[in-house]
Amino acid sequence: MIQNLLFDLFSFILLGSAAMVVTSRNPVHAVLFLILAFINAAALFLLAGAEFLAMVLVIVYVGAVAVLFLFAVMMLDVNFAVLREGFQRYAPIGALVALILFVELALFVTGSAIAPGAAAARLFPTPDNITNSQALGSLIYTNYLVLFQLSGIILLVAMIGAIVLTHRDRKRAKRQNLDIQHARLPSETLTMVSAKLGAGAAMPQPEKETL
Amino acid sequence: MNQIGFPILSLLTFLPLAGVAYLATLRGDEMAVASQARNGALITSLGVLALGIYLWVAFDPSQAGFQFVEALPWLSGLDVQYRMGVDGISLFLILLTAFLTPIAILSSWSITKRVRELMMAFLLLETMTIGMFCALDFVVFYIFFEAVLLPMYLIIGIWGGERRIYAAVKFFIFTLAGSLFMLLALVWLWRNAGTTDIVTLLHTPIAPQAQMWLFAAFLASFGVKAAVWPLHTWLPDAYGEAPIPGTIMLAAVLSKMGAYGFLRFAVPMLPQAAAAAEPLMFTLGVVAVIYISFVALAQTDMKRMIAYSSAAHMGIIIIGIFTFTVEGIEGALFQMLSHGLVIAGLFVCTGILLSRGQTLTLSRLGGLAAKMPAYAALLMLFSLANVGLPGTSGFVGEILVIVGAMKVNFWVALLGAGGMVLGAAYMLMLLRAVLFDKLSRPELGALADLKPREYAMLLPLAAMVLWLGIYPGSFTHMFDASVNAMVQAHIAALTPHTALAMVTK
Amino acid sequence: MNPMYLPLIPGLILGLGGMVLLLIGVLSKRDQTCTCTYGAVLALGLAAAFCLAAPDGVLFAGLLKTSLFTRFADTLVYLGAAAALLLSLDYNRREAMARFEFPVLVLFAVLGMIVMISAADLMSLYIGFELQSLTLYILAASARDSLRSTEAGLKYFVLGSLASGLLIYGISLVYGFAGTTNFISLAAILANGAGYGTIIGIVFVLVGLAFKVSAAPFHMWTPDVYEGSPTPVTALFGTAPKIATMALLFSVMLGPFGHLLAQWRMIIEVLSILSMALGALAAIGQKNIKRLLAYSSIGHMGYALMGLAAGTMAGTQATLVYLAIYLVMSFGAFACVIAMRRKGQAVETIADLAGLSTENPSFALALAIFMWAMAGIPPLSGFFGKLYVFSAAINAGLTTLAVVGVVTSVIGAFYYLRVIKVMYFDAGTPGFDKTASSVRFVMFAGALVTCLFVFIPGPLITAADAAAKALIG
Amino acid sequence: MLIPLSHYLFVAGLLLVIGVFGIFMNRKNIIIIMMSIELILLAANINFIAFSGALHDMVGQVFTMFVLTVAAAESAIGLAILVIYFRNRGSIEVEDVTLMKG
Amino acid sequence: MLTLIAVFAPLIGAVLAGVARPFIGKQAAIGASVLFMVISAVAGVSSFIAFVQGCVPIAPLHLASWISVGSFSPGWTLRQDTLSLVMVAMVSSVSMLIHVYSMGYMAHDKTVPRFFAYLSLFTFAMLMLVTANNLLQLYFGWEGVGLVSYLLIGYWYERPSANVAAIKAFIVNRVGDLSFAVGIALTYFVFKTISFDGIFAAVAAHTGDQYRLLGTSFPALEVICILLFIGAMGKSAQIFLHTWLADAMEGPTPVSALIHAATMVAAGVFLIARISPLLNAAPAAMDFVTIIGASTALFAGTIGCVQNDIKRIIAYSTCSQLGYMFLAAGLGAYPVAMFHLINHAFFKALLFLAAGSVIHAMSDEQDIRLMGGLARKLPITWLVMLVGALALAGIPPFSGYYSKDAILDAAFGANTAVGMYGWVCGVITAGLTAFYISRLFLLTFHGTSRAPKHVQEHVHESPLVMLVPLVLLAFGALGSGFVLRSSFIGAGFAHFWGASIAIPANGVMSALAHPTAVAEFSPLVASVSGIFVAVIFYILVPSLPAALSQNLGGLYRFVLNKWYFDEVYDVVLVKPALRLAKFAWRFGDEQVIDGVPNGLASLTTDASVQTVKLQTGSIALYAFIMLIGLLAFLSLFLWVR
Repeated sequence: MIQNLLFDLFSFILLGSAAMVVTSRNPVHAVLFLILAFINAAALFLLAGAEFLAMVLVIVYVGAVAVLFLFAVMMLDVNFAVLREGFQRYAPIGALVALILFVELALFVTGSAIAPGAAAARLFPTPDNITNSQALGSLIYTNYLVLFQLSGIILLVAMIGAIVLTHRDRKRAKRQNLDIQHARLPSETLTMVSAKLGAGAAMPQPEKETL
Repeated sequence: MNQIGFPILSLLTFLPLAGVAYLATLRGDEMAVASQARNGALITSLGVLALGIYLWVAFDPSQAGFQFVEALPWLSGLDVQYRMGVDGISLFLILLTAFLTPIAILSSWSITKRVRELMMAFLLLETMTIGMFCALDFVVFYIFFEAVLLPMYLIIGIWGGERRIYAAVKFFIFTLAGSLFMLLALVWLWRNAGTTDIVTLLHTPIAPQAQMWLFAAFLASFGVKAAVWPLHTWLPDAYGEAPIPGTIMLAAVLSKMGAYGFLRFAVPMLPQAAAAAEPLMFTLGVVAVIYISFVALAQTDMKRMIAYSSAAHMGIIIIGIFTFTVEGIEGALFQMLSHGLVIAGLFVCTGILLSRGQTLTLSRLGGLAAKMPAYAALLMLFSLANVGLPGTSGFVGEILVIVGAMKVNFWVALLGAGGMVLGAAYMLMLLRAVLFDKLSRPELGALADLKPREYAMLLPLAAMVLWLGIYPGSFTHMFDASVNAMVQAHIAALTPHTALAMVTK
Repeated sequence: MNPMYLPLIPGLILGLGGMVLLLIGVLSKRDQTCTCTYGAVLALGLAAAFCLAAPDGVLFAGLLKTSLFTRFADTLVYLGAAAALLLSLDYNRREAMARFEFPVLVLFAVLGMIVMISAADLMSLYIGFELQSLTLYILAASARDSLRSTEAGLKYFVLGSLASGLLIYGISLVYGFAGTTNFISLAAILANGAGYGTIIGIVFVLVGLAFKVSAAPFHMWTPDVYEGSPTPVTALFGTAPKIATMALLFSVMLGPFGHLLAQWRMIIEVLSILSMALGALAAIGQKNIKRLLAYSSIGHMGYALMGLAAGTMAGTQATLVYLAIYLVMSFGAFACVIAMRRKGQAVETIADLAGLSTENPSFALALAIFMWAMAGIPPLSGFFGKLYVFSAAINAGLTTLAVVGVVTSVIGAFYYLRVIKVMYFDAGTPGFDKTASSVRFVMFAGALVTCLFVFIPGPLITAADAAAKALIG
Repeated sequence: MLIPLSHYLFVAGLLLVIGVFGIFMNRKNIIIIMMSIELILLAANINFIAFSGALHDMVGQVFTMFVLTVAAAESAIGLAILVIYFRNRGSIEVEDVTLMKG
Repeated sequence: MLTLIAVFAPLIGAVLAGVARPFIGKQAAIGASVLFMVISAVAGVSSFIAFVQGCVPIAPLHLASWISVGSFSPGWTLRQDTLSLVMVAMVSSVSMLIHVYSMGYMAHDKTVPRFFAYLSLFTFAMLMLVTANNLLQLYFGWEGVGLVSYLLIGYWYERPSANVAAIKAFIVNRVGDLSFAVGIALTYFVFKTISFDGIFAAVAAHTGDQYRLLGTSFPALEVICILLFIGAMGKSAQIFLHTWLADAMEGPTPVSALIHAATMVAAGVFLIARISPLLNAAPAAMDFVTIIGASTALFAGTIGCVQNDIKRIIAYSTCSQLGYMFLAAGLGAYPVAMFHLINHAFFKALLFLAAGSVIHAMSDEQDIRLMGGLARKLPITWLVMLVGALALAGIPPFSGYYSKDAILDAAFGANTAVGMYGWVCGVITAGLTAFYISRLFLLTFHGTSRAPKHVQEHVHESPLVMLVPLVLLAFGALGSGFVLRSSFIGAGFAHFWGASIAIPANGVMSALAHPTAVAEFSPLVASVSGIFVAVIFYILVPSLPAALSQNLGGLYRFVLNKWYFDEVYDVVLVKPALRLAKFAWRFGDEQVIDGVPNGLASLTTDASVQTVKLQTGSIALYAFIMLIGLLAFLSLFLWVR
């Protein structure tokens, strides 16, 4: 009973803060609402019995992702007033799309029943005698090891990516790059132009395409 | 391999490719490469012609079926093979191609722009064309059929006239659009018969309902290629804008591909649909003859007038094919050969004017007969053959088609023959405008008569035109058996025969 | 070693190879781009060799499954990635964006792709999908000082993550209502029909994957990203991920969802028709050749989807043949685009090609061959792709699709012809720089394969046939 | 589990709809679009957890675990791209991301 | 064998004169042409004589097969029966004379070998025509003479009028040929053969055949005969298809002689005689032939009366005389028609060549109003012209008398309405004929000269090479009627013609033997009165014609303008055809038919522009479209499926 009440409460806050995320005028507020939404979602996780993931959600999302967002919002000195312009323009069609999507999901997803053979098809039924973390761990490190490794690579890629993209060379420091020098060809760099006396050199212009 | 022990058809088909490879290796300064390329191409095509003549000699006219058959596995897993073979119907079309390619190459002598590429394109074209006539597998046929577009597109576009780009694109798109529908039909037939072997396909029955669709697809593709009215409008543009050798190949050989397609596929594979489409095809044929002749009458450019004339003659061929009579079909076949030679002759003549730096606008020509008597005589001969004068090749085909058409419908025969009058009208106008009257411009008086190279192009054509006209038997007896068998099969497929019995006792 | 693990080796080579190269790059004092690139090509080659040698297998309790089908698709992906690396070598250097991370990232992307291809579980599907997506986002933006490149990266990223969000939502529904993520179990459960929840899930999954193959109307990113990304990356985008996703689509749609063919076929048909139509129409007015190729690739995916719509073994074979041929043509074309360089500056408009045929006939011929092949003109290889998909469609009774395919082919030919027209019929002097040998290699090898395919089509077709049999059984 | 599955699904569905709506609402603000996408991912996660509970099956939770990992990596890359884009352009207005069109 | 030589010698001559001219020189080329023509004439006449003596049909000489497709297998074969050999002898000999004459007449021309090549080729074509053993070979010759007439009429190709006339001749002929070709096809359809022997043998079997056309049935043979006859109308310049003949005067005069006398125009009559067995089974077609023939005779006669060009008068006279021949042939009196044909060949060739001689003398002046008083300066021409004129006018004992009289006797004796129509027309025409030829003769040779002075000074008699043929022909015109009468239409006619002509069973030939008095004398009376009127008009009261033309202005102009046929054709056929051509090209092809692909192309381009419009580069828009797409698919799945 109390669980139902809690569920209603958490989900209400979750949805409300989600709505605020997409509608608030200030992105900083939006990020903060996002954090609130995550926390409530974690609570919903808890209610469903996924304690470990609830914690992970808080740690990863609130601790990392949301902060990252916040960081970006703060760092990129954005003119928010401009960003809000035309706010309403697509609202009607957005509302229409959202409404139809909602109706369809509400009607068909919520009303759907789990396939009859689903129970038999379960791969790893939740063990009753161990903790959630232990159960999760025993799967991730055994059966799903390969995927675990791969998600490690994903994180590595993210790291490489972040560095590759954002790491700035110190541009002032001139370094010799032999490869670039070797690759230069006279034809690329040198154009012979016979300049008229006093007219200066004019570069040949490419012709326009005509069909 | 086949009955003569070596794959002559593949050799015929791919010998020009060897020529292409040779031309690709030429190096040196532009002039030297150009003349080497010309000679190389000419020699290659003459080699093909020699092989073709050997094929003719070795061909057994008493057999109705395919000869020199070759088969190699190709698209594995499915019954699509590399199959080649000729029968009487395709034999002369191959020979026509082999005969006309050297002439087309010779006629290109006056072109000095990118000669090597031009020669390569021609040899490629020869490979595609001969391959198409040899193909005994539908997929192989289709590939050659459509591959012709590639060299032709370049030939029109690079070496063509003023509006070459429009013409080239129109030609390409029209033909491609048509042939892609044939591709669908091909796939359907493939599913239906489980193979693309033409011989098998010819004997695989098809539900009449499906035949209609297939026929429509074939019509779209072969109709465009054969420039059946109203799918003909690419033709004057393409013929008009292409360089002379390209026009020769287009008009003399490529347009036959469509007619050949009708003869090889549409009629024998889809007897019911072909019979049902008979009125339609007759209408199209007659309209082509009458309407396009009228359009030709209004032309002001020599090349375009001949181009329209060519399209009008394709109408006769279509009528002949769809009479389903031995006379009509042999007439159509004969007309195909004759038309190829005659139209080539006419275009060579046109090219001679061009190579003398002359315009082709009719109103700016005239009076050439005085200075160029030999030219005048040959142009006259081809024009008259084009009009179907007895004793020339044009007549034999035409009268056979009329005779065949008469077996089916009086009006088709009469109106189809109506091209005789209209054709005479525009050809004579052409002759008058080019050869007769006073010199319209003084500089025309300075033109020289034919040179040896031009004789080398025109005399063989003229000789063939006369040979075909006076002793057509040496050609007809080669395809007699095949056509007879085809007509027999057609009648058998349609029993009870529904042709209009016009004579009653 | 247990032969069971043989199929793992290619993955190991890629993953470990990537890390080794990363180390080399990081630790070395000198610029190691070249080393790393060739190292990556070598790794790809090794992976391909081991992949082809490995037997079929089900790995990790059904997370991954290899078969002839996956090996076929893997090989294509390896080829594509290797070609992209070869192209990048010169391009990146000239664009001053040569970095050793590039080949490393490509290797990881390929790893993601082969995981996708071999996925036998929704979870491995997702991980593979994300691995390659994330890597590609980075690659798209890798010319980080170029506004166009970063804009492309941003677009690709935002839309891509939306797509993957939809995908994972769909997966969650499928998982929940069917109770399992394993393909075999799913197939067994869905054999008895599916509830609305599952079906909605499938639609979401389809949308997510359709985005990756850039099928209309989920194609919107394609032209912009193609245009903005560095050309070798574009070449990679055009091929490897699409091939991998297409293979994934086949193994998902015909595997676990195979029994629902009658229900999802219509969506695939619509996707296919829209893609073909859009690919043909939108390309006509394009001036930038990369954009043109983008639209063309949308169209090609439409044709490839025809085989999926057919849902038969022949359809699978057809699509595989199509993809293989498409890979070669596409790389050839992109090699030509990379070769379009004037005074050290990449040029990308079609008009820049004017007069190419006189100045550099072999280059022009190669590009013409690719354009013609893409238009599906025999005897070039592109025709066979079309032949096979049309045949599959007609055999499955999807005549409408085939007719649309024909019509769009004609329209498509129009713009391919325009490129040739500019090269051959228009006057001009492109004055392109000398092309690097690696680019020339890709260009001419591609042209040769495209031209000569007609003579030896057997191996590819047989292989595709076997692969299709392996998938459908 | 006491709470009916359909409740969870309803909430997740609504979250998805809000995410979708958010994209329409914030056509110029790319950061909020990214957050909307995060909401969509969250919806999927809630689904997984709910199903995991309802089915009494661990796979859903494992899946969520990976989704969370991926989402984190994704945000990192996304924000990195955003940063370099901002560097090049000095703005992050979505509507203005129109260097390439047509 | 002789026939073979007769037929092919001209071909050799033509080839030598035409093609080998650069190698053998001008004189040799001309010589070769004439020489081979002489050979041909000798062979032709001697083969005829040899045949007459034996009077046994000789088997056709098969040379080679031609077309052989299905049962359609006409060969190259020379038929040798009376009809053919008569024609061979006539054609070759007349042509030979014309060749000789031309050596003089054309002496000053620049490209004479070409002219001789054409002449010889013309003769060859005509000989092929008359010796044909099947319809198709006949058609070969038929079109051959059409072609060469085109070449010869347009010989002076620098004259625009010559070009127009040549083209007109060919095209009008082609109209007839079209019908002929279709007739051949129909013949083959009905008879399964087109060889004459085969057709004639099967006539009886097919007499009852019906052919459906225009919704009703017609007897098949009638249809065939009418189709073939329309061909003959074209070639023989019968009414409606006659317009080319007068214009054909643009050619050199020997050409006119050749076309009008021996070859080409005679081909139609020959064809009708040749297919007599077929025609006899088609009574309606025969009536048609008679009516057309009689009408043409009268019609052309009226025009002949008012023309002023010396050659045109003779040309219309040809038209008119051919009408006589068809009149006879249509009644079944084929031998009479042939008899007139042969006579006509001589006197018409004579008239033309004499006219040529006059023109030659008058420095190429052709208008008779500008002549006069030439009798003294050109005595020989005067004499031969007189012979020709009398022959044409039908004054005994000149040849024309016998045949024309026989025709009118036959018409009267046929005792049918059609026959009577023919007779009436024929008698009137006889009067007209006598009038116009007398008019020509009188205006040319008598009275005072009306020519410009410088022309008068140059008037001289033609050289010998021209006069000899004239004299020879004059003998022919004088004697042929008398000499040939008995064998052609006399008692032995059946024996003479043998199987080559089938006489219908209507007794028309027997009517000849016993003509009634009315029939016997009315033509002669008409002719004499025609001469008489002419003498009054142009010698006694020269002001009368002018007054008459003033008073009957409308009628005069109508006749002077050749009944306005050319004008009507121009308005009804030629101009609309050219307009239609232009319309078909500019509108039909360029607008309508090309409109479809061009329209499709621009439609595609528009569609392309529209498609690309969505591609604004906006991320949000792209996302919207994805989401809308998702929604659409969801809805498709959920609601449609």
